[in-house]
Amino acid sequence: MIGPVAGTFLGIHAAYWNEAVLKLVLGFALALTGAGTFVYVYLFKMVSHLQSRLGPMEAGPHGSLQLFAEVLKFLQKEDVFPAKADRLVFGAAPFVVIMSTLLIYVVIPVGPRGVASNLDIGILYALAVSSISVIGVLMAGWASANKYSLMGGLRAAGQLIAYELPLVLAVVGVVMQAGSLNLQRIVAGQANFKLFGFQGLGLYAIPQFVGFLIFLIAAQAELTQTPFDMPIAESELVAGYMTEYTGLRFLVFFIGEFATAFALAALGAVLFLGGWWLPGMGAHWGSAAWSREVVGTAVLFAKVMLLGFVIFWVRFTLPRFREDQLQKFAWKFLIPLALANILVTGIAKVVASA
Amino acid sequence: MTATESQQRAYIAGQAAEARVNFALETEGMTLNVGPQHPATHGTLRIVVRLDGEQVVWADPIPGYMHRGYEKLCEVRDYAQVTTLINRIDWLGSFCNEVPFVLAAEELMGIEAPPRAQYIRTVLFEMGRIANLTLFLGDMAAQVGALTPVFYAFRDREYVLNLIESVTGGRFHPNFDRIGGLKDDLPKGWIDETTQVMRRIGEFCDEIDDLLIGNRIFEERCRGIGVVPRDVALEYGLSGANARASGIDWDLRRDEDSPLAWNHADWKVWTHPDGDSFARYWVRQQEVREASKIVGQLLDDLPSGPIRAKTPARIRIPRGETWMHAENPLGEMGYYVVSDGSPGGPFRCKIRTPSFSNVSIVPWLLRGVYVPDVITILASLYFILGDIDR
Amino acid sequence: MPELPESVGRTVNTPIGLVKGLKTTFMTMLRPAVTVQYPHEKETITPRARGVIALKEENCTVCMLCARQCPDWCIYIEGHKDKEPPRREGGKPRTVSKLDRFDIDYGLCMYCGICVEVCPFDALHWSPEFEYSEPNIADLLHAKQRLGQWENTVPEAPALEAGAEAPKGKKK
Amino acid sequence: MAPEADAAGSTATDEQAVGESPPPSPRHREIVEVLGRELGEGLLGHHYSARDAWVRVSPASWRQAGLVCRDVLGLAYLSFVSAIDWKQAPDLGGQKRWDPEAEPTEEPADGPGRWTTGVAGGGTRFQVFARLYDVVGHVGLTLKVDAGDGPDGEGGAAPRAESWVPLFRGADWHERETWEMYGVEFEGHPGLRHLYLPGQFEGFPLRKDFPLLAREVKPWPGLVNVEGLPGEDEPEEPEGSGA
Repeated sequence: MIGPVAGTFLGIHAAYWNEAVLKLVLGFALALTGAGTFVYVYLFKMVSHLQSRLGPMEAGPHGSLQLFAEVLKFLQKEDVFPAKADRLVFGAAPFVVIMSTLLIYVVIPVGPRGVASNLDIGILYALAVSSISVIGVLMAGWASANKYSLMGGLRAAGQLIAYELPLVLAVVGVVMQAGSLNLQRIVAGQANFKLFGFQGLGLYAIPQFVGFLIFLIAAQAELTQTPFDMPIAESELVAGYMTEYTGLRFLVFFIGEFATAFALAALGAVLFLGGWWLPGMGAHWGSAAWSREVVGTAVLFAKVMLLGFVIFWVRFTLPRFREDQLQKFAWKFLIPLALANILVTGIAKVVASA
Repeated sequence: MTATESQQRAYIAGQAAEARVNFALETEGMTLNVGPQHPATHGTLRIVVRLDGEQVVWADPIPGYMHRGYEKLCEVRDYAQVTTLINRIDWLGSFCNEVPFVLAAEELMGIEAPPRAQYIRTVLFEMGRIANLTLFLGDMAAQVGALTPVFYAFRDREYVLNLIESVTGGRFHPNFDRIGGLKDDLPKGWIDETTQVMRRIGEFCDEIDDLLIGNRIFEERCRGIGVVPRDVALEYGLSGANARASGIDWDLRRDEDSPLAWNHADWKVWTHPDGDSFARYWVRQQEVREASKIVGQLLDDLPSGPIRAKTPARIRIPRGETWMHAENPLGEMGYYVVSDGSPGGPFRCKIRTPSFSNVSIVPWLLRGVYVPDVITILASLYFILGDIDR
Repeated sequence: MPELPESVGRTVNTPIGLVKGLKTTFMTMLRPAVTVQYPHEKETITPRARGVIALKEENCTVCMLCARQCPDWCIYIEGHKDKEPPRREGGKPRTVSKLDRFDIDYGLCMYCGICVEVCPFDALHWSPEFEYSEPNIADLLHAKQRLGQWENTVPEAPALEAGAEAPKGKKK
Repeated sequence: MAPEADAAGSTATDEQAVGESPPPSPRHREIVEVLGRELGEGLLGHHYSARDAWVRVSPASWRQAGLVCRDVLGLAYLSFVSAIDWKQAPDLGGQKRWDPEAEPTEEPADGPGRWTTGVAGGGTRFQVFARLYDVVGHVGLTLKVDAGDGPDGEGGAAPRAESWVPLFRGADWHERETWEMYGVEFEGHPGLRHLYLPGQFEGFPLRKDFPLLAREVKPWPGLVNVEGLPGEDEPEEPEGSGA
């Protein structure tokens, strides 16, 4: 039986403040490198090859420095405020969105001790925090005094709230199976999970397949990506609630979007694909060797890239739902399916424990 | 789900009634300007839309941002200069604009182009159609949200444009038609290059089939949206794929005995009973397939011989009037050429363009429709601004 | 009216369409890209491409036909008459028009090719050259020296397809 | 290419001008006959070419002609409605070159009552014409109606014609464009307003006497001629058609 993993952060004994600063720096690093790799690998390279073209090739060998070129471009652009915009709200909106994203990284476990704070209600906290971005989006939509942004903002509000429910219900199945909300314990649960008697293949994705599908669909909707990108429907609303933003604020929105994608993919990997755990890692459990952390992070990163590939592959192939079809799809199809999944998991758990 | 006129009326009345109720509740509607700079309009068409929430209460398209006054210019230029002018009306399938005008002039002069020229004219006409409609197939997908088909469309369209350039010299404005035939003959090796490209266009249609036609989301977005019953289509003068999608079995290439060589190839005219956006998309996709078949067949039995009939050095069209129309990629395009026998150009040249009528149905079609559907309907009607504004 | 294929008649409500779409894009990802990296690699231009108009000054007899036929009024010509030594000695000196200025304003030109065709002395030719853009639109007015330089980029007319009549000698 | 022409002279009800080409197909002759029967003396003239048919109706029965075509003859597809201005290019005496310096000739070749109009006749400067088509029988017909002399006529009343909007809703845009370009007033049209041109544009561009400003501003490069030898006389006027 694998006990709960205690001990200090990364096994380093330091005063509270230095540890907090270290966690902040590492958390920021994980978020930015995660968002950056997603942007470069998927938005620049994979999309281009999907569309039989090469993507950016000029900046750096094979376009590798394109990301920094983009960031510099945005930074040196003038930060324009529309004339009739509500300046305070307009300025604060992107930071609300990025705040809700970065808070998710607090609970993502990258190794046996690699988690900023091992909250007992880990997954509930993560999902609660991720829904704050709705406020930011509404602020952006309303404050930019532009009819198209207003429509984009209202559509986003309707959609994000509608897809919170299936996201949460999809996770309930996993929590019931792992018996705890704590993400480390969920990872540990998958490590010990015996599927038909042999211990190796203990991913929750297999028994919870329906939950996994609903989670991915709901995550796609949370990120307002096609087929759910009504808020940023570039063929109607030009860029939805982000239309009036330029310069640094647009960069913050842009990073927010891809950091959320990385965070939700990480949550999906932890919940359904066994997080930082690999079958081989189970032997001498709990020793504080550095290699355990690094290998854990690499494993989680690989699983996240796999989920990221699926998310962006769907994004650049499928057309877009109209918002009433989108709502109908959520309320009439996803939520009942998620409830049925919980029911089945409950029955299976009772039968298994009897 | 064939929507008859009554069903459409009931649907709109229901929406409008709902909208009026909201008026009663004093939720005053929002007037939105779709265009003139807007991603969904091919060029600069502005539509003033009055919204209640996300529903359109009434819409009023305002063309004229691209009005270049073609009919006035045609009156001060001579025939050779007018052919260079008119292939800028529908700039996507621009060879197809010259053909009706040159046929009209040839008919007035009583000249007949040699068979080889008619075959090559038909081949280039169909390649202009392919270049035009492949862009539509990609573009409508982009308006509905799928980003990838646009790139496939442009990739395969490049091959067709390169072929047109290797014959005529111009990718978009070939200006290759002369009264009495064509300017030049095909370069060596062009025919087998074209047959390969036509196979590639066939593959592109299959890709679109996989990507969109069977796609549940695409059907959800396009079926039953912007239904145009048959008689309303006739009343507004809808032509081409828009008419055939409403069940009108009419294609000028098959029904009129035009001097070009369409009747030497066997191909089908596809129609669809529903008359909604999906039907228009599907009919145009079949049109691209048929066009690639026509090009393949005509190039197999291309007659040999001169490329241009004997014409006097100074073209002098005798007095007379004629109406010549052809099945352009967008619909029925025709020229009413009045000549008064003077050495200059036509005395009066009425240019009937398909997009003008295709867009005039928009106020009727957009009532009680959601905003995203406005974009789908506009994309499915497939108009080009140069066509509307002339 | 040919029969509609069954799948198009009614809405397909199984998600196989989505999967087929995903398969298509995935297969395209595996195939090599088709784009040409322009500044480094260049596409082969077809010999008949109408890139720019080149002038062979010796052929030009300042007959002004091209300037008059141009729809956009973008050819400006100035010339003067001059005495030439007689072809055969003892003959009287011939008066010949000499070309002083032959400018084409490529900012106005629409590349229709009427001037090339209407020129009776075969002085204007098409060259597929296309990299002559200028930052300032006024610089697009090119004088006859520049048009002369382009003359040596004019390709031979390509051989014609089988079954075509040979052109009557005049090089288009 | 012309379908079999009618064997004997056509038995059209009204007189068939000698030398007039026979109707291209029995369907065309039947159309003209039905129109003649329905409109009575409203049908003023008709003309056949190898492939097409024209009909000219009196201004009073223009809407009725459209109704007959749509309901009785099945010509339900409205191709277009437009107008022709038969005035020769005014001050240049038929010369179509807009040469600003060219002095106008003495007085225009045509005037009220002396218009040279086209096929199927017509007596006024402005003529509204429309094209209808039968998508089932694949036959088309061009209808013409005289719309008055406009500014040249006595009293200078604007040319008039009945509006076809009650018959074809699609005619709305066509008639707005014709009003905007020629100044033809369509009675019964829901709202004649500008379609292409800005609201406060005055003048009707497609009328023959409306100058094409683009050509007035810039001198024609073809005007310049080769400068003669010193001491020779002035070179003659450059000929060449309208550039």
